[in-house]
Amino acid sequence: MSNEVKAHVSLEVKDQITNLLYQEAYFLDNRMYKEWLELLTDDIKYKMPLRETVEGVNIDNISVDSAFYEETKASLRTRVNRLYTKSAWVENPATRQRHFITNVVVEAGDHEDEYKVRSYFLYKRSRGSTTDLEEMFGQRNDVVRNVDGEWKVCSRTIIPDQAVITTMNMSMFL
Amino acid sequence: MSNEVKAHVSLEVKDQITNLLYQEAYFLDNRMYKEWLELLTDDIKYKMPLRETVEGVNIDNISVDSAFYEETKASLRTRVNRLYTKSAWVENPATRQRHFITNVVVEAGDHEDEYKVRSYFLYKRSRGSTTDLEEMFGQRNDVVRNVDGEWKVCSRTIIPDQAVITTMNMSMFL
Amino acid sequence: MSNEVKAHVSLEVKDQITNLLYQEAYFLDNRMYKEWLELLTDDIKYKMPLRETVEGVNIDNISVDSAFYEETKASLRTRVNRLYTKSAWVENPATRQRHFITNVVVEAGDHEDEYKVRSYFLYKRSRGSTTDLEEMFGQRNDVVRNVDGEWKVCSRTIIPDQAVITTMNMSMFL
Amino acid sequence: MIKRELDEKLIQQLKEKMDEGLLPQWVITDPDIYELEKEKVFSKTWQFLAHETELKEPGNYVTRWMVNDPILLVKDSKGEIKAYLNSCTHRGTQLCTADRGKKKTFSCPYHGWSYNLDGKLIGIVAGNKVYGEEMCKDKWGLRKVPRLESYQGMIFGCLDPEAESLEDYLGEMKWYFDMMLGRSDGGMEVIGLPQRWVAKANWKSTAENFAADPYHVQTTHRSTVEMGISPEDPLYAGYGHQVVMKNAHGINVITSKTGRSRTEFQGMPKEMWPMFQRNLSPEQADILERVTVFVGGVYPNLSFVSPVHGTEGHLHNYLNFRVWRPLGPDKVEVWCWFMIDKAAPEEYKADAYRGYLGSFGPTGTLEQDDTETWARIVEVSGASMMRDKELNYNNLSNYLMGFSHVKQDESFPGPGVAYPTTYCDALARRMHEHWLELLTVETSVKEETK
Amino acid sequence: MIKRELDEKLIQQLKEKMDEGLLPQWVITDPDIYELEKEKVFSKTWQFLAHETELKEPGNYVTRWMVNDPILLVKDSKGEIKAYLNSCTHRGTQLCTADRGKKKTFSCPYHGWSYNLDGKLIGIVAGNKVYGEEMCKDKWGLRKVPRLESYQGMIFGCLDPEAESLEDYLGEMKWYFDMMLGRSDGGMEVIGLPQRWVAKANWKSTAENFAADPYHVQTTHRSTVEMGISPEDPLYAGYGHQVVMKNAHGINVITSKTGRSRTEFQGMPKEMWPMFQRNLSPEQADILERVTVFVGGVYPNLSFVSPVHGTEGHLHNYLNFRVWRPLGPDKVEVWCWFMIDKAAPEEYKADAYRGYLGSFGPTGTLEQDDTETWARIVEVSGASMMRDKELNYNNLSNYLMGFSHVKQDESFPGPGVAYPTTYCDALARRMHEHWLELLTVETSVKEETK
Amino acid sequence: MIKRELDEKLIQQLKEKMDEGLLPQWVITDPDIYELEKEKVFSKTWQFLAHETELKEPGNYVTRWMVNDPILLVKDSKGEIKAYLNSCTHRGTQLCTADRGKKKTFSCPYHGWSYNLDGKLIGIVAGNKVYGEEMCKDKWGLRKVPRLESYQGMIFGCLDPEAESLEDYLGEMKWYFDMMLGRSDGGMEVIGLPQRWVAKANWKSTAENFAADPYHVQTTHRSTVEMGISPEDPLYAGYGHQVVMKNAHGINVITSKTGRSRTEFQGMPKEMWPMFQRNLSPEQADILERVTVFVGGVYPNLSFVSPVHGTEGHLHNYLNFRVWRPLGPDKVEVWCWFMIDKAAPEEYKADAYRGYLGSFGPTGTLEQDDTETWARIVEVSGASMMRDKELNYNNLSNYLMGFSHVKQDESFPGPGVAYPTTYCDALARRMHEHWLELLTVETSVKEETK
Ligand code: FES
Ligand code: FES
Ligand code: FES
Ligand SMILES: [Fe+3]
Ligand SMILES: [Fe+3]
Ligand SMILES: [Fe+3]
Repeated sequence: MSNEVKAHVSLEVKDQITNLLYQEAYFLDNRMYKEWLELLTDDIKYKMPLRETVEGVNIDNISVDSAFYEETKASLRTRVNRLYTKSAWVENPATRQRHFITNVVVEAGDHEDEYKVRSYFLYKRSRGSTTDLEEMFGQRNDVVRNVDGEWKVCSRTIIPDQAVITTMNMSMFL
Repeated sequence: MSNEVKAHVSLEVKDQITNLLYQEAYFLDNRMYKEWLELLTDDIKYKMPLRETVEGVNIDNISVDSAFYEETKASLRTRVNRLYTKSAWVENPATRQRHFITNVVVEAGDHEDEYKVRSYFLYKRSRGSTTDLEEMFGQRNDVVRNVDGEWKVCSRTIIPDQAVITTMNMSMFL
Repeated sequence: MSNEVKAHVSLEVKDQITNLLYQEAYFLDNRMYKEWLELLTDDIKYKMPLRETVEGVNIDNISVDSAFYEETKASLRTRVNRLYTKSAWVENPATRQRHFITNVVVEAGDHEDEYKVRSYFLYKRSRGSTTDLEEMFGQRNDVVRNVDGEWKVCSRTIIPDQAVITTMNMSMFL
Repeated sequence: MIKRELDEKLIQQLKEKMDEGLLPQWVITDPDIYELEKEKVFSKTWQFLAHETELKEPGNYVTRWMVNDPILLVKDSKGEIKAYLNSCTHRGTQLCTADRGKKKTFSCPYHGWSYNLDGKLIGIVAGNKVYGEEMCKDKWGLRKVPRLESYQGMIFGCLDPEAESLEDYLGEMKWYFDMMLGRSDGGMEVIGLPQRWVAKANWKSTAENFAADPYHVQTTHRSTVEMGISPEDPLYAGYGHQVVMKNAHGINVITSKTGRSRTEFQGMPKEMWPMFQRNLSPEQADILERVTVFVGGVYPNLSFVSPVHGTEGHLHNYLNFRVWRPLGPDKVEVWCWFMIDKAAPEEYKADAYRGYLGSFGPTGTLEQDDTETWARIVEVSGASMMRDKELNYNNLSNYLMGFSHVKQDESFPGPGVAYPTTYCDALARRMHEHWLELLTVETSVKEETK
Repeated sequence: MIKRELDEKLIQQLKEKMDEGLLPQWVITDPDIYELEKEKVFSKTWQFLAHETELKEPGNYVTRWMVNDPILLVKDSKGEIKAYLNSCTHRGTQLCTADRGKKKTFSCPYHGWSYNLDGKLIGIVAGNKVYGEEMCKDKWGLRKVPRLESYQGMIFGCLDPEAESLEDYLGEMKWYFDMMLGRSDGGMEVIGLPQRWVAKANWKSTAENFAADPYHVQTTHRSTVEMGISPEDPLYAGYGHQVVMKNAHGINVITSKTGRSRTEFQGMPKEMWPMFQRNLSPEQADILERVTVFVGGVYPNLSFVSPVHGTEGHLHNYLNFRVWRPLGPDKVEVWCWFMIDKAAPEEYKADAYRGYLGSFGPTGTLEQDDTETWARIVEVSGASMMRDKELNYNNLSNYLMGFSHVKQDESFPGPGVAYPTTYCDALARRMHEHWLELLTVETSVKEETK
Repeated sequence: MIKRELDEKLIQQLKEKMDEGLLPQWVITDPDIYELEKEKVFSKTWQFLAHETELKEPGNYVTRWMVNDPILLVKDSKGEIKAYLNSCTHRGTQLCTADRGKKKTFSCPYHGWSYNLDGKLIGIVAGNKVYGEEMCKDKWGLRKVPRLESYQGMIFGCLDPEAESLEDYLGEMKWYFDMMLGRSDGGMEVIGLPQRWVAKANWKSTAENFAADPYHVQTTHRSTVEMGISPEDPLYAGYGHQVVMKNAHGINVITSKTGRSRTEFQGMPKEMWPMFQRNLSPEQADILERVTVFVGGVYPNLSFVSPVHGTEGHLHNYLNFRVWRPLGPDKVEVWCWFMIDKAAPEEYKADAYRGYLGSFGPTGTLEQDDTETWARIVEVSGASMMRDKELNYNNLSNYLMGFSHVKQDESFPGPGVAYPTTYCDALARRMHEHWLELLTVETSVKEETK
């Protein structure tokens, strides 16, 4: 996103978009995956590239040829539906998840009903009676769109801050 | 809280209520417990149920019959006063605490001067010269009320994300 | 900062100042150190005292005679320029950093174009292929100033929550 | 494969010092000692698992731990309680990870083997097609905890098939259990789930702190004095009797300077008093009428406290049981149960629960200060001056309170050796002596793995 | 300096139980066993490092790990691949911490010594001025991994200079590698970086789960059945052959009830089929035409799966290799590579990659449920009832599937001992027997450090 | 109870290699070696605790650590400094957890025992009522650190009552301490608290890096060259002398190509120079006038540096002392003190402090790059190819710099063996030889615990 903070996004819009991100987190943290899915447009591009360790100054360390997620609405729906079966063991018993969303910056997008949204995420998870708390963190670059008065995410790129993931799996959405 | 984000809370009110939560955190993190107490109404209901691990899909895992906190203003005052004695060893020398409050969502409440507020908390603590950092996290469901122009918390339910707490004690308020 | 939350800061100003803090974090987390430097006034006072463990109630535990940072714009520029050399090994290969900024409270300052800003920071870092995640957290007391329509930080005091730092070094800016 | 054992020289040294009322400090968090403890203390003694009221109906289950052994406790179709290793017999996968629930069949998420409430292996996916006759289903049921017995609704398990019976193990403590747990018609009931948290502590220190150390109350909990809740008299928690029993169990019957609590029957509702008298022997009823606090423990890692809280008119009593589950030499997972007389009025129960939350458990203001002292012991226990096995540094803990001058009070009506004060290290000494006895019993296992 | 070894008694016990198709559970995460494994399994066997397509041009490098040994793998100026310990010979500093890249010289951030692609020490700052003749540069080049060989583009390293050649080590597995990796002109290529994450698991369990346990599919992955993606028939993953090979390698050739997959050649584009037939022997081509899934492993810690995903018309096949890098008795760093035929259409590759992400790797819905079962094994493995070495508690894992009644299918065309079903523990038994053989080989090292 | 010791074979091997200027790499982070080091190095040698200016008035105290021993350092009523184990003698509870403060009495939060500044047990709650005559108060005062001595205001403690005196232990280093610490009237003073942070490192590496390795400066700190702060000449940190002393202490006196620093007396204010000359011997004054940087260490874990920073006109000098407190084989808690001449102008002190923050300590740009190399050593030190005790992999660190051709410079005026360059491994070799000597001294303790 550009460096100077553009002022021309109204506080109301910003508030509504921020609410969208919080509502998303709430649905995910309360196992309302189907409701979450409704907050994504049908043409959602949901990506999560790998992050690598690279030598040099002023280099990019977001992998362009490897990913954890490269999803469409259809593939996300399959993942979500699975979580409602009786045998998705990774979430049954359900883990306790929390998506802390901070540093939200909103900017005008390429189309007049779209906005670019940058946010930071800190994800925490607790499982069963274990005492080791899992976490993941990084940045999300979204595009949100106003669809008949409802805000929805139409593009999301999740950038993790680790080269080696330390959660025992990545069953979570981010 | 209901799923669609209601628009009819003014940004001013939202700003003031968010400030209330931040001010609370600031008082707690700077050992101003008596000032903190002033931000709670006299009829405050302050609860923290246990969280359990439960089998099944679409189940609730917030315990209905066990708790960590079930406090009134009176019992909170007793706890606060204790922290001003010379022999509340758990906080003397004082630990260094931090309450990160995020994902704040405000909604109209059941009475016209009340609002429902959902927030996430990430609590961190450092003690003496130890190098292991303690943490706890979860969700808070509050009701805040405007009392003669001052915002106060009149109901708080703290939902922890762990079945087994990993802080060496729970001397903190959340 | 004073205890009652002053209302007389406009939401616009607050939004702009919050954006400044987020933009700062974004620059630091994306290794745009020179851009970051531009967000500080030339007379910036950048300090980070030690935090100690002290006995007693109602005592202060922020060290007055020892520090981690006591910087001017000039000394910060030297640190920044160093990070653009080929042999600043601590950041080459670059670590992956994240500054979570929360609990932002803005208040009128001592001069009419200045505001007092309190924020909490949670700093996370991941290095190479290591699986242990480093962190630091605490509070920042800033003064921001409007310089020809641009918001800049003219004073920052960083208060860490640990007496013993657990990051393998403090190469990060906070 | 690495051999761990106490050599003769160290055993002698420990014995000698204990005979003088002293305990070498290196044993508290020594990692080799900890390995020995898991094998020789916790695999041989009875450990508390649950109270019968936690399993109301057939199919109800709770999952518990005996140190590192995951236990599945179920009420079977006949209403009998069974305890199994919570691990699938096929490849060892943890069978059930929920805290509690109700079901008829437990089935494993790995290959689908399923077991009924009797632990019988009742389902093997495609079993008949893939297994031959060497697969004898009956041999692959859930592994039973070798011993499971209960007393006054308190369910205990033991990993040693040869262990003495629970009643023999509890011995004299039964009399006090009868008094605390049997005073009301219908007995006691557990409310909710036990609270669980991980304290920085060694299990020996927490067990001693709770069961054998009323002396700490006057300082650790001095904030209650500062707040005018407890009397100024530093001896206030010392009035009454400390009773030392077989197997290092013990109880402190704390009354007050007058020999009586400021309130009869721990402030339980007056209408319940006749019931207490009916259910108890005259001696037990008399103690119950006069006592302020019962606090004690069943060796090795069950402790309990039955206090009175509140202000006149709003006094509450309850029974708090806790298990100190060791997670390492310097870590304890505390399991904290709230128990109350089934026969008590519902509103009284609710008030007592709130009173409990204010005092004990992780949010209890009394317990909070205990956690600080527990931590301060383990956090310095790595010191060479404390770990030194040659005792060059006088690294001995002091258990001299009441060592020579406090004599048994023969007049005390309850079983066990009673001393006329609770400011007394007699019980703590007994616990540590018993610990050494257990550690130095040669077990066949030990022999053979050498 | 502490001596770790399996005593005769334990070895005998393990042998006896394995002969009955049983494995004592205490070995899974025993910390002393883990130390032995690092020395006797992972320092003696061939481990997968990379695929040739990860190093396209001279100067390309990747950094990898052989358990705790950091490896720097480079393509030198002559186009040859070299493997070095990624550690400066001066004082041991890790030389390169990047995941991959391209350079001509590796120089150390500590004192600036630099090495070329041949591992030669080519630069010592002020060397001539500060070092005398005893400093013989040639003796201080990067330390080579003792053995480095490749087969079908798969690069393996071994820390034992005396080890048999990679081809001998792979033995019969070569025939299956030819089939999976050699079917297409130009072979296979790796896309991107391997995904890496840390699972809660023991490496023996993950290797067994992947290479030798199609039986788990019907339950662990039952959600695919619930969703109508997999058939209801619980035997669906059992049709086909399990092949056990020398050195405990193995493969499962899963077809279907009909003996044929619902699609030929794993749903690869029709236009590629003739190429497959040209590159493969008739037997290999026949298997490839009929197979649904290949899944297996190269001992000790390389596993692979080649499945078919998607719906008619949009079927995709790919090859997933993974290394289980042990980080401890209960931790595995999984390295997960996506491989596809170089000759496949680009769009097909992209679709297959997305199909892979949906099924395997940390975000794969199949693998997610595997991670839960892996964790449930290690999380209870500390139980005394499981750790007990006297087996008083029947703490034995069950490997009886197909133990006596499943006989070799001589008609299977591929090398190795083939059994006519994949619901069979033959391979798992072989893996654990081989593990014990390796652990009990007396090495000179062991001798001398005693 | 587990026996740890270096067997003869390993000792021989280590000796032989060190005689050739080589150090087997397996010793760096070997966990058994670490246990030995705690016992044989850190329980036998003198360790730095504090500077006298940190305890100005009676009642002032600071809490410190000697590896795992918590130390309470107080100035008593007579103004004498005393060092106690910071642990209550009753049950071992840590007595004081504050970093510094002022008080007359230390009382324990567990049972309230209290001690005065002389460590005397002066208060036992209800003592007369609860303890008998076997409780002899005088025997239960705070445990003194066996040895406590100071030189030039530097306070050291030692856990070995039999140790040689601090002055004997420092030996030749006293002459250099006199030069650095005794140059000004009123000596040096510590500003504020020491900075503390946990580095990923082994204490042997950090001690060597700081005290014995100016050679690393040209590469680790090359960014200063890139920025034009340091000269291009890679030898720039090599001019001057490296001095090796008894007990493996040492110092590097770095000047410049010309043999003189670009500024006299390290850029201290001109008005102070006559004072330096008055307080120092002509030889010391001459060195101080010509030196750019002093950097060295007192074995085992105290290092120091006295550099010059800034640009002409704004040059600053200060003295930085640091203790490398081991927290494990791969963890060091660094304690970093800033010291400056009491007699220096206040403004100069403030500027020097800012200069220090820019260079050393966790936020120092020089130290930051050091922390990266320290970490890169321990992070790969688990490699079998480095841990291998048979040295099959040439896993030897190189200490050949100046091994044969650099001869002592007899003309150097200071005590100790001086070499005419600081790019020299003589001191590092001495440190590691001394380490082995200490490790292989048979102690009675060792004997008896066998
Ligand atoms: S492990 Fe439970 S069914 Fe296989
Ligand atoms: S350690 Fe690499 S050059 Fe010295
Ligand atoms: S432990 Fe200090 S008074 Fe008891
Ligand atoms: Fe207590
Ligand atoms: Fe699977
Ligand atoms: Fe350096």
